[in-house]
Amino acid sequence: MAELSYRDAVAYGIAQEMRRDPSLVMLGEDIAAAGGVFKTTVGLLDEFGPERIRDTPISEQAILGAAMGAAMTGVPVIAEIMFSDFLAVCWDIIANEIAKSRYMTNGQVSFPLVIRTANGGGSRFGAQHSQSVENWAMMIPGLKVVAPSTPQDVVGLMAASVRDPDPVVFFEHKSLMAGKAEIPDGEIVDELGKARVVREGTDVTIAALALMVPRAIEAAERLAGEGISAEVIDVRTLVPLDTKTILDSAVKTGRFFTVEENPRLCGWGAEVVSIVGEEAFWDLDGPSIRITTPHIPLPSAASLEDMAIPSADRIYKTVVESLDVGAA
Amino acid sequence: MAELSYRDAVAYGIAQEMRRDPSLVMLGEDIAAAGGVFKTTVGLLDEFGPERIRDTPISEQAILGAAMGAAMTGVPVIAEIMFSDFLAVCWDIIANEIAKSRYMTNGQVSFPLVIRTANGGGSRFGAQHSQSVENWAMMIPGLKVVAPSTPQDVVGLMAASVRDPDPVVFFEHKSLMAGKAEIPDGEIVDELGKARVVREGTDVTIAALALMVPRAIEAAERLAGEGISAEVIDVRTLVPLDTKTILDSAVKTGRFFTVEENPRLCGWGAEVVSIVGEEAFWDLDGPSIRITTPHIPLPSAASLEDMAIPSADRIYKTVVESLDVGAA
Amino acid sequence: MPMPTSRALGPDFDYALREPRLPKPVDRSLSGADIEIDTRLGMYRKLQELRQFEKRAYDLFMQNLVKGTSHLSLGMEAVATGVAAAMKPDDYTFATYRGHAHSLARGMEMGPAMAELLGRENGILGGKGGSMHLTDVSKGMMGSYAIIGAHLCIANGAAWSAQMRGTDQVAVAFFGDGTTNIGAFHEALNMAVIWKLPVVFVCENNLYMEYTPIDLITAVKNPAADRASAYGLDSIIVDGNDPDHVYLEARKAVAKARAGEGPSMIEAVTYRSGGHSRADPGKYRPADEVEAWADRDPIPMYHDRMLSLGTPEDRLTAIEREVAGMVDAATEFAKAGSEPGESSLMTEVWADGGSAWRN
Amino acid sequence: MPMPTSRALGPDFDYALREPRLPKPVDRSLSGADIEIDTRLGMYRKLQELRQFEKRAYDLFMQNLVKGTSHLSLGMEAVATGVAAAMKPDDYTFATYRGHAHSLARGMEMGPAMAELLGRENGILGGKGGSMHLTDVSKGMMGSYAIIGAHLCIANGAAWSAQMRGTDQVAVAFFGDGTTNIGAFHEALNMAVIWKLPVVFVCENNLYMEYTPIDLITAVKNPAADRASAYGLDSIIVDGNDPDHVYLEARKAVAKARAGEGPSMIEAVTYRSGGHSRADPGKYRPADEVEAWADRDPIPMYHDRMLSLGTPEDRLTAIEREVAGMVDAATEFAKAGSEPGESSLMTEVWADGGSAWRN
Ligand SMILES: Cc1ncc(C[n+]2csc(CCOP(=O)(O)OP(=O)(O)O)c2C)c(N)n1
Ligand SMILES: Cc1ncc(C[n+]2csc(CCOP(=O)(O)OP(=O)(O)O)c2C)c(N)n1
Ligand SMILES: [Mg+2]
Ligand SMILES: [Mg+2]
Repeated sequence: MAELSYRDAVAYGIAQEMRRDPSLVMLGEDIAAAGGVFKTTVGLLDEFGPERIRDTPISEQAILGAAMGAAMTGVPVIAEIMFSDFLAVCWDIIANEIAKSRYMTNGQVSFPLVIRTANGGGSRFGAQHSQSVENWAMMIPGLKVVAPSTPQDVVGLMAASVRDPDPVVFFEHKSLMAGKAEIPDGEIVDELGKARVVREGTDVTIAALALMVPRAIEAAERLAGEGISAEVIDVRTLVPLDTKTILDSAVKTGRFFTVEENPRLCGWGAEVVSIVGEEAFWDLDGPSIRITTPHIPLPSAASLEDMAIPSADRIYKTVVESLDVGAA
Repeated sequence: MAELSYRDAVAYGIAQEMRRDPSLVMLGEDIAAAGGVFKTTVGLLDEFGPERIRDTPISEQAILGAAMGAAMTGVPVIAEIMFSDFLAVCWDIIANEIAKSRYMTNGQVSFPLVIRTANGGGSRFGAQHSQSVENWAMMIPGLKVVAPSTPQDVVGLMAASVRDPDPVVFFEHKSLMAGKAEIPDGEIVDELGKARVVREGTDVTIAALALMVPRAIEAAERLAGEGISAEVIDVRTLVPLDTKTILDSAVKTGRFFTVEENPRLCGWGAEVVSIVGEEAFWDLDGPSIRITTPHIPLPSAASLEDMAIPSADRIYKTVVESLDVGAA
Repeated sequence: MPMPTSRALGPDFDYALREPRLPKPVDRSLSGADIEIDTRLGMYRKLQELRQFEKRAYDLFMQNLVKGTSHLSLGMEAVATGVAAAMKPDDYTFATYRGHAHSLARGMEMGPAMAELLGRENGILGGKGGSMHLTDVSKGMMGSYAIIGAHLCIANGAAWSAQMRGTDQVAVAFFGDGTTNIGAFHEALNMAVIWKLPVVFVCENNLYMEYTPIDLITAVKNPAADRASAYGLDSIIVDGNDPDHVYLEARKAVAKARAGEGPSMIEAVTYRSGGHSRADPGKYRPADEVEAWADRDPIPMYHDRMLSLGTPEDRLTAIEREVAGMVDAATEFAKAGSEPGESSLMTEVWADGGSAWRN
Repeated sequence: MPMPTSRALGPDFDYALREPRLPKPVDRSLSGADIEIDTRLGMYRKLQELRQFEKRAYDLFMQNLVKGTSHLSLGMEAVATGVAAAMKPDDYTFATYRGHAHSLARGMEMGPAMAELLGRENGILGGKGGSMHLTDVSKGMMGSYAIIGAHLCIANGAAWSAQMRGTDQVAVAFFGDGTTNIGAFHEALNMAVIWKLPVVFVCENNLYMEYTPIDLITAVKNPAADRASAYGLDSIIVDGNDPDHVYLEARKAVAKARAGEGPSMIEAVTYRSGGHSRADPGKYRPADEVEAWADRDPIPMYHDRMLSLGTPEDRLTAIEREVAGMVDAATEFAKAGSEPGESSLMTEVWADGGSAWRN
């Protein structure tokens, strides 16, 4: 057992995989000598050297193009795009090339490739450095999408993503970086496509992702005080999506809620709520509710950003109110 | 009254607005001398001249950057991005700059700007020239999203988009280009945010967009043969979204279906179905069903592409089957 | 609305009225170049394969047997031919939507290629990719990319991989003049140089970006060569209609890359005899320009050069006949293929062969 | 895991161990340049405003009154100062996330600027934008853009608009050395030239792309100047720590643009005395390099030059005092502002002032 921060878990997880597979390489801006702007890659250059840990120019298209070309010719790659907002400057390589090339070539190529990126708000960086864009990635056929909420999941899902033969977009949440937890010794390898019930409950189901998970848990604890038993699911991976765990819970509780940090329209919650609405329709006791960041760019002032992103308090109030309505 | 194809309606609508506003300009690749690769801008150069109708290099970021800078300094602009798939190469300018700058500056700038682009499948062009990406645009706060299904709507919604002071992404569907219809004489100006009930019905509601509208209508006619009365809604604009028309119909029929050309996950249908599920929950007689392109890149072979994109037949069968299930 | 005809309005309105850009005369001295005769015979055969295959493809469009679009290299065959002749079997090739010529030049079989254009299940991509995405990894043909720019960056990746794996493979990326104005071009060139990647960038300058003359929308005269210095590279311009000239420069660039001395960029000036794509009659080009370039067609020129070098006429005729047979066979193979069915629609999104996104 | 300390491993592992890149000596002859004394006094005042404002901003971070991040121009003030002095009030400015200096240089009031850094409702952006997005359209300050590259393209648009409206406005885009390697840079330069846009591109080459030495990741020595020829532009390099040198070249470039003769690109070589952003102690730079550049700080140098030109010491001291007063007032103004509330969260997404996406 060692205590590890979410931040340190990133380098820890990458190092585990780089020791296992000597062909695995990583590239990105300021990731080598500087150890990353979020200090998530500290120590990797020292251990693995400049051939395997590469600093790049500010050329996101060239970064992901290099990653794609290397992956399709047998070299597994981890590429860092510093902030997830910047996926927009290389979106063509991600959405049109990496995601589609295997299908277009009828399986001639595959992409053992992980795109790591710092996602989400809470840092007061404003609209261009705070977005939650997990729905951008979920929307594109051919991409797997992972967003861990704990240090151990960072390590285990990083291993699963690196070992997965398909392209994975791996979202590391800026506001979870400082959080610490105990990590078991030895190799940690998790599995993509498995959600986790982090809190059992019988009255309502709350599905959350990344930073929204601890907030959902906090809300659930307050709800318990009101006699409302909330089950909290950490979705963990959006693609593949563990609909079984989600549907089982929705059927059990009859009331389904999602907590999303991405802006409201066409978020992952809309997808999950639509699936639940279609496949668990006869088991629902009331409308499924999406708790999301409003459909606005993220403001930078602390007071505004805190109002925009779902809080434990907003989750708590929304659940209480909708149950009242349901009852009425 | 003049008969106009959807294709010619584009130039017709742009010309109407350029005559009205001498400051309105347009830029894009091969739009001037060549009249556009889809021949949607034929004649505009001759009438309005090379200062107002500009051929550009293959520099989508520079194209939309120029459009944004001109719009924010008082010159309204129509920019063409040849295929909607190419929005990916300038996604940063669209999603991070154009969409967010008004909010970030607290309203100091605005963007009288229309981004026109050819969207959708049916041309056997394959995965990089056939996508329906209306959900990409809907997902971004700060963008308005329009997708006409008829020649008259092309003209009327083009006028509404050009006159709207906010950025609009205007999707012209490749497979609708050849369709013709009568257009009234004189100025045609429509309104954003108004869906249209194109066929009244009492048993089920089918909401569709662009190419999916005629297919939904065809399916509805076949359903009538089975004694199923289907109401068909042409959503027309995704942002602003006419939830009132959609909810009224869902409440009336109690069974709600969407027909989407975009791939399944996080499509516009998921958003609409989630809204209906939340706000019309107690009025629904069965699960809402999304009929979509599967979550795969689009194949190029005619036989495969036709299987992928929702057909009138698939719509018909899906509705019939789900009503049976509902009844069972 | 008042619609003056373009012609009345002059060259700003109708590019066909602009000054023609004429080809340079053939450099006769190249017949003396140090190139094996077998290499030259091989190039003559390739020229014939590319030309006859694409002429047939064109006929099949006209019969509407090829759906979708298609971008032919008719008139431009010398570039793919000359470069391919300088490459080894395990080198990597990255092409654009205009990639039939490059795919065949690298050894893709004609049958599966033609079948792909027809959208048949026996196509090289099972009908999933189509004309714009021809790929044959078994031949080092790593793909045809239909969105401008990206594949230059991807070619870097293959070169980087070869560098890391310690093989002596070289990656070659073909692209057009218009592609030099998109951002990915700039990012790719810079990265290739700073990492000394074994990659060769080959610009096929056919004077037009689709329907727009390249000089109207490019800040420099030679879209690729005049940018080379921005990356510390030499400016290299070749006659793109002369296989020997292309081959000689490609041989140097490939050798340099193989030796670990980094990337090169070659600008091959050429011309497409037909339209940009299936739909395009190519009316935006001055008639005398089209004519002048037609007279510079690489194939008759190279035919004459082979004769002048002592190759007997019947040897060349035999090659032409063999190729004609290959094209007929390929056409039969393609037509015999069935249309891909339901069973393949949902396959090969993932490495496990499937497309499941949920449990 | 074995973790050798970087220092043991040398310059590939610790950029602070690389050869220092030292500044050129001051060009004394510039004191003789033909620049009005009032212009120079104005520039001295601006240098003081930028320096004192940002030092205060830094103090406020340390007191944790400024949340989020912030990128200072300490040591680089001569660039924004010299260029701004060459511009007219209605010219357009486009800056990066490192935009405090450029905003103030163009006349943004210190109070609302400081209040924005503190995230207050009396901030120039009502707290919605923050440090990285300072904008004041009333001063032609068209925005600070936090994603690399885009704003060069957007500056083209403002210049294009001026060209179409027939005004003589000029657009200026400031950007860093690292920005020259992203695609948008290339697209922007090409379009500016082919359309002869009245735009001036000013590269602030402070030798580092965030934490990485620019020479390690750029194919040419001068990231901007050595690329100018790729767009048919002249290579222009100035001493970015000398306001007079910057002003003289900017004056030429702005005059050229105003005269309708098209764009220019200026590379101003400078150095930031602090870290890249709030979080960065700047440890990746050789100590002697940091020192040498500290000795070339533009402000003491310019102070001496003003004295040598006969400006009485107390005149300069008076300016410094006035500016100190402005900064104190701005700080009070900012601290007095309240945090923005619910009422402004959902405003100004649309031109109607609201954010409704449905009826
Ligand atoms: C990013 C992007 N923009 C636009 C297009 C549409 N398009 C396809 S080919 C082409 C012209 C390319 O010209 P060039 O690079 O000279 O190649 P050529 O077709 O002449 O061989 C354009 C604009 C595209 N495929 N991708
Ligand atoms: C597209 C993009 N990639 C990466 C970043 C992260 N980033 C912010 S500043 C910076 C360094 C920029 O260096 P330079 O252009 O030299 O400007 P400087 O900060 O030195 O003034 C980087 C990489 C970004 N903002 N946008
Ligand atoms: Mg071309
Ligand atoms: Mg810098």
